[in-house]
Amino acid sequence: MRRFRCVSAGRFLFVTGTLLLALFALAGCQARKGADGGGAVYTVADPTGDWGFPSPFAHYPRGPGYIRMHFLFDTLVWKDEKGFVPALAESWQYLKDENAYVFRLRKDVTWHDGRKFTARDVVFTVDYLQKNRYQWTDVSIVTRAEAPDDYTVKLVLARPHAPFMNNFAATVPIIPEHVWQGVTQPEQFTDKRAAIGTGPFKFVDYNKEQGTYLYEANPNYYGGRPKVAQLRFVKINAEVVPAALRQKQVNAAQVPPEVVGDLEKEGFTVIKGAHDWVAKLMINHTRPPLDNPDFRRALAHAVDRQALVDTCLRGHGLPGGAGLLAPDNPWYNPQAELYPYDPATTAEILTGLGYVKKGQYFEKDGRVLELELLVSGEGVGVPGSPREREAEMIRSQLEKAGIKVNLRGLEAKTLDQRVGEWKFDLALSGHGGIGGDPEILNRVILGQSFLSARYDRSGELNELLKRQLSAMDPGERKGIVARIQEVYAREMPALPLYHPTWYWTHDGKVNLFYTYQGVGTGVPIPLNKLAFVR
Amino acid sequence: MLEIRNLWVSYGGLPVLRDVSLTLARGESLAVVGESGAGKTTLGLSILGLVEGECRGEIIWRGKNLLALSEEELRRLRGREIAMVFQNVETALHPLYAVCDQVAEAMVVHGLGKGEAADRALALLERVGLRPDRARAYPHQLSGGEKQRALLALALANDPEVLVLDEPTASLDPRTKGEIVGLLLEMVRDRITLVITHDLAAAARLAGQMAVLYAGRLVEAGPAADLMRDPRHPYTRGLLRAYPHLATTKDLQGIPGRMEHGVEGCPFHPRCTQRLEACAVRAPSPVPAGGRTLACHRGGIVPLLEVRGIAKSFGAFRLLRGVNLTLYEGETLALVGESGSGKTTLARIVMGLTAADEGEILLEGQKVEKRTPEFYARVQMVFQQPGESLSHRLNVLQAVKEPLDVQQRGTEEERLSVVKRVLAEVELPCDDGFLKKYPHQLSGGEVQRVAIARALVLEPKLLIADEPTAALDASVQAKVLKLLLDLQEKRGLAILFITHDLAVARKVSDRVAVMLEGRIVEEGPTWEVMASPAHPLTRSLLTWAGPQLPPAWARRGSWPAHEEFSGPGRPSAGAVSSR
Amino acid sequence: MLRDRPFATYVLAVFVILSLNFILPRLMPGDPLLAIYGEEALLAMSPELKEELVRRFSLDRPLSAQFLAYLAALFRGDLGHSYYFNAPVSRVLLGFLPWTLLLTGLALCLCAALGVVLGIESGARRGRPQDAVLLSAALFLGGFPDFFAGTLLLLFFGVTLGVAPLAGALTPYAGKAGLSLVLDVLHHLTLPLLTLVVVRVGPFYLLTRNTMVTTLGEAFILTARAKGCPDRTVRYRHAGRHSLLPVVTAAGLQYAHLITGALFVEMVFSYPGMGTLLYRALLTRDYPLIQGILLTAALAVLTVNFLLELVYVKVDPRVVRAR
Amino acid sequence: MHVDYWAHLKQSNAGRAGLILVCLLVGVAVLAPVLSPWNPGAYTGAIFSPPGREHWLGTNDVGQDVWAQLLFGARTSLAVGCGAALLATLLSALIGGTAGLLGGLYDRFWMRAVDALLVIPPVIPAILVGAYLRPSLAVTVALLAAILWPGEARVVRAQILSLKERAPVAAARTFGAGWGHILVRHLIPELGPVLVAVFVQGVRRAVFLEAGLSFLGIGDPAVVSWGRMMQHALRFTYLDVWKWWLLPPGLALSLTLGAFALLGFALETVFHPRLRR
Repeated sequence: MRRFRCVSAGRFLFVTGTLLLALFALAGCQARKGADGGGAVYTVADPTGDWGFPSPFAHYPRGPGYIRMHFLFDTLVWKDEKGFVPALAESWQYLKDENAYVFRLRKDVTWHDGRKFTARDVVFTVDYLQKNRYQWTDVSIVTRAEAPDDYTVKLVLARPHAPFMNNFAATVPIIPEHVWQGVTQPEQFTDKRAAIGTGPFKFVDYNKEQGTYLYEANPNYYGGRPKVAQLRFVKINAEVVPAALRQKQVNAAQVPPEVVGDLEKEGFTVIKGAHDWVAKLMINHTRPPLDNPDFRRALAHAVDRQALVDTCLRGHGLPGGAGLLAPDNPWYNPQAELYPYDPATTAEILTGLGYVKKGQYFEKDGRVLELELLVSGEGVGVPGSPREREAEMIRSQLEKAGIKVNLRGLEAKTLDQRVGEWKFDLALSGHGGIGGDPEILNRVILGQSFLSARYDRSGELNELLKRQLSAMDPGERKGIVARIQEVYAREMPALPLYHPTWYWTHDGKVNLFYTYQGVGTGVPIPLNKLAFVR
Repeated sequence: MLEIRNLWVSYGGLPVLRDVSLTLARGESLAVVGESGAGKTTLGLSILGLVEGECRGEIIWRGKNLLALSEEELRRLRGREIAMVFQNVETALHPLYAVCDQVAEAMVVHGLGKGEAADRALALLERVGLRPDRARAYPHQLSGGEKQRALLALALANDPEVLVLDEPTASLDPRTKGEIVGLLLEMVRDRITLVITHDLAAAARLAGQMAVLYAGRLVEAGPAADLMRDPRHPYTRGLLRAYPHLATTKDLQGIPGRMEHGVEGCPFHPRCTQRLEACAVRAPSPVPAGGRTLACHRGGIVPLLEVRGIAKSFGAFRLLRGVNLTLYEGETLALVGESGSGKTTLARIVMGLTAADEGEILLEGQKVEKRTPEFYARVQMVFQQPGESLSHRLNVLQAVKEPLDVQQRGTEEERLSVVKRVLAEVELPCDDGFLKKYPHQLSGGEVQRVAIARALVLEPKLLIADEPTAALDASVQAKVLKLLLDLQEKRGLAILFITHDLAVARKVSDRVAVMLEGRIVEEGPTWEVMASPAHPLTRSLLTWAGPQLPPAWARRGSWPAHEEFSGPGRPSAGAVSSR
Repeated sequence: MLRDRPFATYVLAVFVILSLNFILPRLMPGDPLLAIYGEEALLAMSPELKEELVRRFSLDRPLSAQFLAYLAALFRGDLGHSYYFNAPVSRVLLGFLPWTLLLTGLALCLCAALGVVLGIESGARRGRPQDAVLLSAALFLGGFPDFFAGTLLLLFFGVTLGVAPLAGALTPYAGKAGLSLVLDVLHHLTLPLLTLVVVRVGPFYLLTRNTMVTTLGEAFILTARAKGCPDRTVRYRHAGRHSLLPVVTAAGLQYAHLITGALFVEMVFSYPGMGTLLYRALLTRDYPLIQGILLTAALAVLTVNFLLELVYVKVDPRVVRAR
Repeated sequence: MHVDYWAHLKQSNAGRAGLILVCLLVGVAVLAPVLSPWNPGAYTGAIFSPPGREHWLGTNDVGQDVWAQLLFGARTSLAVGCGAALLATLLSALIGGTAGLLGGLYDRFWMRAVDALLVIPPVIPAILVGAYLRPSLAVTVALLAAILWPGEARVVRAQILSLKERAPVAAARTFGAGWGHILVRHLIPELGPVLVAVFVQGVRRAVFLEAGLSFLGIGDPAVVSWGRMMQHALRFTYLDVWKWWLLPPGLALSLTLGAFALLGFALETVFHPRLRR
């Protein structure tokens, strides 16, 4: 830049300015054209965008990741809004004596690369998963897989396992032997062949940076020809999703509750989700005074869960089921509701425990009853997860009941760590999965994750939880699960606050539905592949 | 032909230039001199239309009034027909471009192709003494002289007809200054040049005409040589007196007071020693006077004393044979000559102590018949022998107060305060103890200073000093002489200094007159007479005075020739240490 | 601006940054295992899986060993393996880096160019209404936080007018190529770029304006006018270029601020740059990725500083070698 | 060149405007309880109600009065902004100043540290502090100051370096004045303008960062601040609630920063006479 041509600097800037504007307008109208490419293309919006390469081992260990994969790979059995439906297996049967399941496979199924699908692929899948640590669900329940002939397969279980159908048969994707033979590091295996499955859609493209996926219809899918030629997933922030819907840039998306009314008026179809997520007030039951169940019951009475729903969720949610399961859950047991909002009972219990109310707060041997409530600013990233608003409201409710509460805002992962290491009094957290198989109860009561209550002091509860897994008869299992909820409610190791209602909206091209007990192990997203082939 | 008519320039209401009119013909060069702040640079800038202030009047160039032109028309003119070289050399060049690029740009701006402009720039820079490798350098890599050459080249890029040079020689060392002036002389031939400077020597060499600017007004203009030799306006004389150059003889003298703008009447009047009430009322407009223009109500420096055709003879011996002499106001004229050449007699004649046979004495233009008290109030004399001129019976107070008593001036207290003031002026104590002392209790220097005090008490315009310091030893003489010059500077006192000692005459006088046998044989500015004496007597007087130079100088022989110095203007290390 | 013995000090600075990069993420509470796998209750976190993950992330080895391994790997140019993305960090970065460089690079150039020109025009017309308007606008707009300005622009142009794209760096799978792809990318780039420029042009403008005012008082400006240069040449070629000097020095510091600003803007426009990547990496405590991002950001800032220093020597001949 | 800053400030219209704005803001912050009928934290039950007679600026997602929050938010934002900027300016003057003065290894060490710190995005230290320390106003101010001072230290050091060479300092050294004397008598007063400019810039960045912190959910949720208000409002941009919930704090914020910038600008002309010509 020997000599700075600033004489023309002014002109240069003027020119670039106009060029930018012209391009702005030109590209503007172009984008308009691209969006509504006729019925052929179906676009789904997602705020996070990138959920990993859609192969069984490479997708990130989250619900949406599994959804991206499930369009390409099929499972033995699948579920629709009411219950189990045949998929790769036409029919199946449980041999009580051998504690094994026999599946008769369809004969007209081909892989996306044209190869025939046989029982050998199923056996290969089971063996492969044993060796390569499948992260999405526990596969150790199946000890042996046999294929007496090309189209029947027998899976022998280690022990009677009630959730097998839901958590294994309807979840584990069957992978082609001729592709995965010899693949040592499955999660690194991300070239196009890794996406060859038997599902209704074929893999076309996945862009990590843009967070976009492109599938095309699999014409000879045994379950029927998909109604849309192309299926696209694009990344759009939750705040602008309503606008994207209105501008026809996307066909379906999860929308914030507040805008549901307007969208319905504008002719969009709104579907209300099952309450699969539960916001919980984690209680450190290893530390006095919280280790005393009575104290925890007093706390439960002091929190007005209905008010939380009415104000913080503006009515879009259900008050927390005391037994962890949401009131509209098929396994829900109404008797577990032991805690109507009643600060007077709280005062009664506390005085019973030796606390004396001086001024605004209760005191015991000179010290004010004071607890610290941890909350994370941006919540758990799921719409409706408990944030500052909920924390402020719970604090004011507990203070009204005479318990002094200090609020402390922490970054999400920091909060999880402190809960995991029992370095807290109360904390706001929450998790999904309660809409799926009741096996979730085991994980969130006895499990070691920071989301779990990690409460094993009630012998009766531990016993019930173990029995429910092996209760193969649905009626018997339902009774056990009901009892579990009552005992849990009585012990109250962690207080379920509310279940946020999630809404999905679509333009009606494909009538989406919420799958029975969630997709696969319990993913509460209404993108079931069956909807696209009906 | 560039003509400036009644130019008024003011910044925010405060006038900087007042009613300046000048004309320059092609090939003529005019030097504008004056103290800084007089508006010299503003004059230069107004020609180029670069003045931020408001301008009134006209600047006619090629029939067009520059002040009326639009910015665009002026822009096309600048650099092509009228160019300017700026004052602060250090920052006048753009720090980020090579010199040759800046010179080339001056041409490109006026339509020359880039390639051709670059070549011509290099050629032009070579002509002003910057070799191509120096020409491609950046301003911070050049010396002061080289920058000045570059700026000159910049101005001459489009061969302008009018060239304005603002302090072209300021802040340059003598050797570079000499080279630059030589270069300028060659460059300004057949152009109209305006040289703005306070360096009178450079002005004299560069310009034919000279104009003196004071507080925005033109006070004197005319041929440069005349002005230098014989300044007519008190301010011009003040400038010349204050300007040291190798040939200066007289001690440097400043001008009392400070320059102020917006003064009523003649701008110089607060500092002018020959001002009248009229000077404070109306500003004099420049009027042609004897080949130059002059702006002074009194027509320039007033001839104070004129001696015409004075002759005196004692019996057969003709002591004075027709002496003609003029002494101007605020000037020292030294009357030298051997003793017995009639110097003292002439003085006595002027004072009226001795009657002249023929000739007449004029004071401020009027013929002097009888010595009236007004005459004595304006002319006083100090005699050679201090002791004799004071009567032994009068103490200091009475002696100094006597002239006031004679002229009955003011009340007793006023006289006392005047005496004290005058004594203070001659640096004598004015406490009662001293006032009561008698001459014999004082030293020779003190007595002479009392005599001077007495002479000044009437605030005379002219002081005739007849060998006032001859009887004093050197140190006292130095103080008295300095005293006289200070009074001259402060009060504008004219002194007729009679002496036979050329060295003293040299240090005290503006002009010198040599007397031989009753006649003035040579007269002129002291530096000219001393430098190149015309009359044999003057030359012999000088040689007699010669050997008294300090011995060290004498042994040195002739000064080393100029060329021996190596390096630009700095004597080689060897030469200096050996002395 | 690292001036003395430039190269040695840069190496030292990079080493300091490397160690900080390594230590800081690990100081953050919460470990990758919990962050990545803990959140989803549906996962059966069997003990064997946990142990294998610990081995794969080499979390079991002592910190010092990990640090040395990190440096050795870095020496070989291997930035380590991202836990969450399950891919080499360098490959992940290569995907996101170009978008951020495009955004911040263009923003820096536009801010500088716009700031300088406006500064020159405003400086030349000091005191007059146009200067006052520009000045108060710059001071007022400078007060907007990045995410606030971004959201407003998105709401106005994207949602209400629907002229601008709502998210992303390009229209996915629109089958565009060549020029139309470029146009599409620019169309998506307009709003984030506009946000960054509107908020970040202030400092450049003020700096140029002030230098311009002092420069116009210099002697060489009078020489330029005496040369007969037209007003615009005087303003740009003479005064402008001289006022450029402080802007070049300030640009280095401004670029570091620009990158942090870009973090928020990328989130508002879900622009696939390093900002969104860093936020995700922090959420999942993906140490290698965080280190990679910090290192790249650091190198970007240092390179920009280094380039600016070269530009400065070009612009100002008085500076011969490293001052 | 000692100039009566106060008189001059009042003179230049930029200074006057800045002064009026700042006084207005401080007044609003102080008189908050008087000006707003509602308590900022109170749940008024009316959720997302547009501005009306009852609530001048409407209510937010849980029915808290936006106008009250704006007023009380002014307190936090001003306190955090000015506090952090002041601390940062002191720190930068101390470190930048001494580094500039002493030079040598000490100087090089600090400058490399500054370069390294400058490059780290403030997000990481923010999370660290949030995790380990109990967040309170003081902690936030200290954290913000720690993030701000590196940039400012470099500016101060550059200024000290140029001042060190100036004639009056050299002259002072010829009288045998030690660095202490020079620092107090010559350098610090001369640094006045730079410190003011750096302070104003500091306030601006501090308030920005405070808004960013609440984005990450760090800090005491009970404290109302403009940054936190904006964070909550940003989640509901799909409704038209943003018009009366997101805009006011944003505009208030830029008005505050504009005011400080005006003050900075006016003061700058005080210290560079040529700017004033």
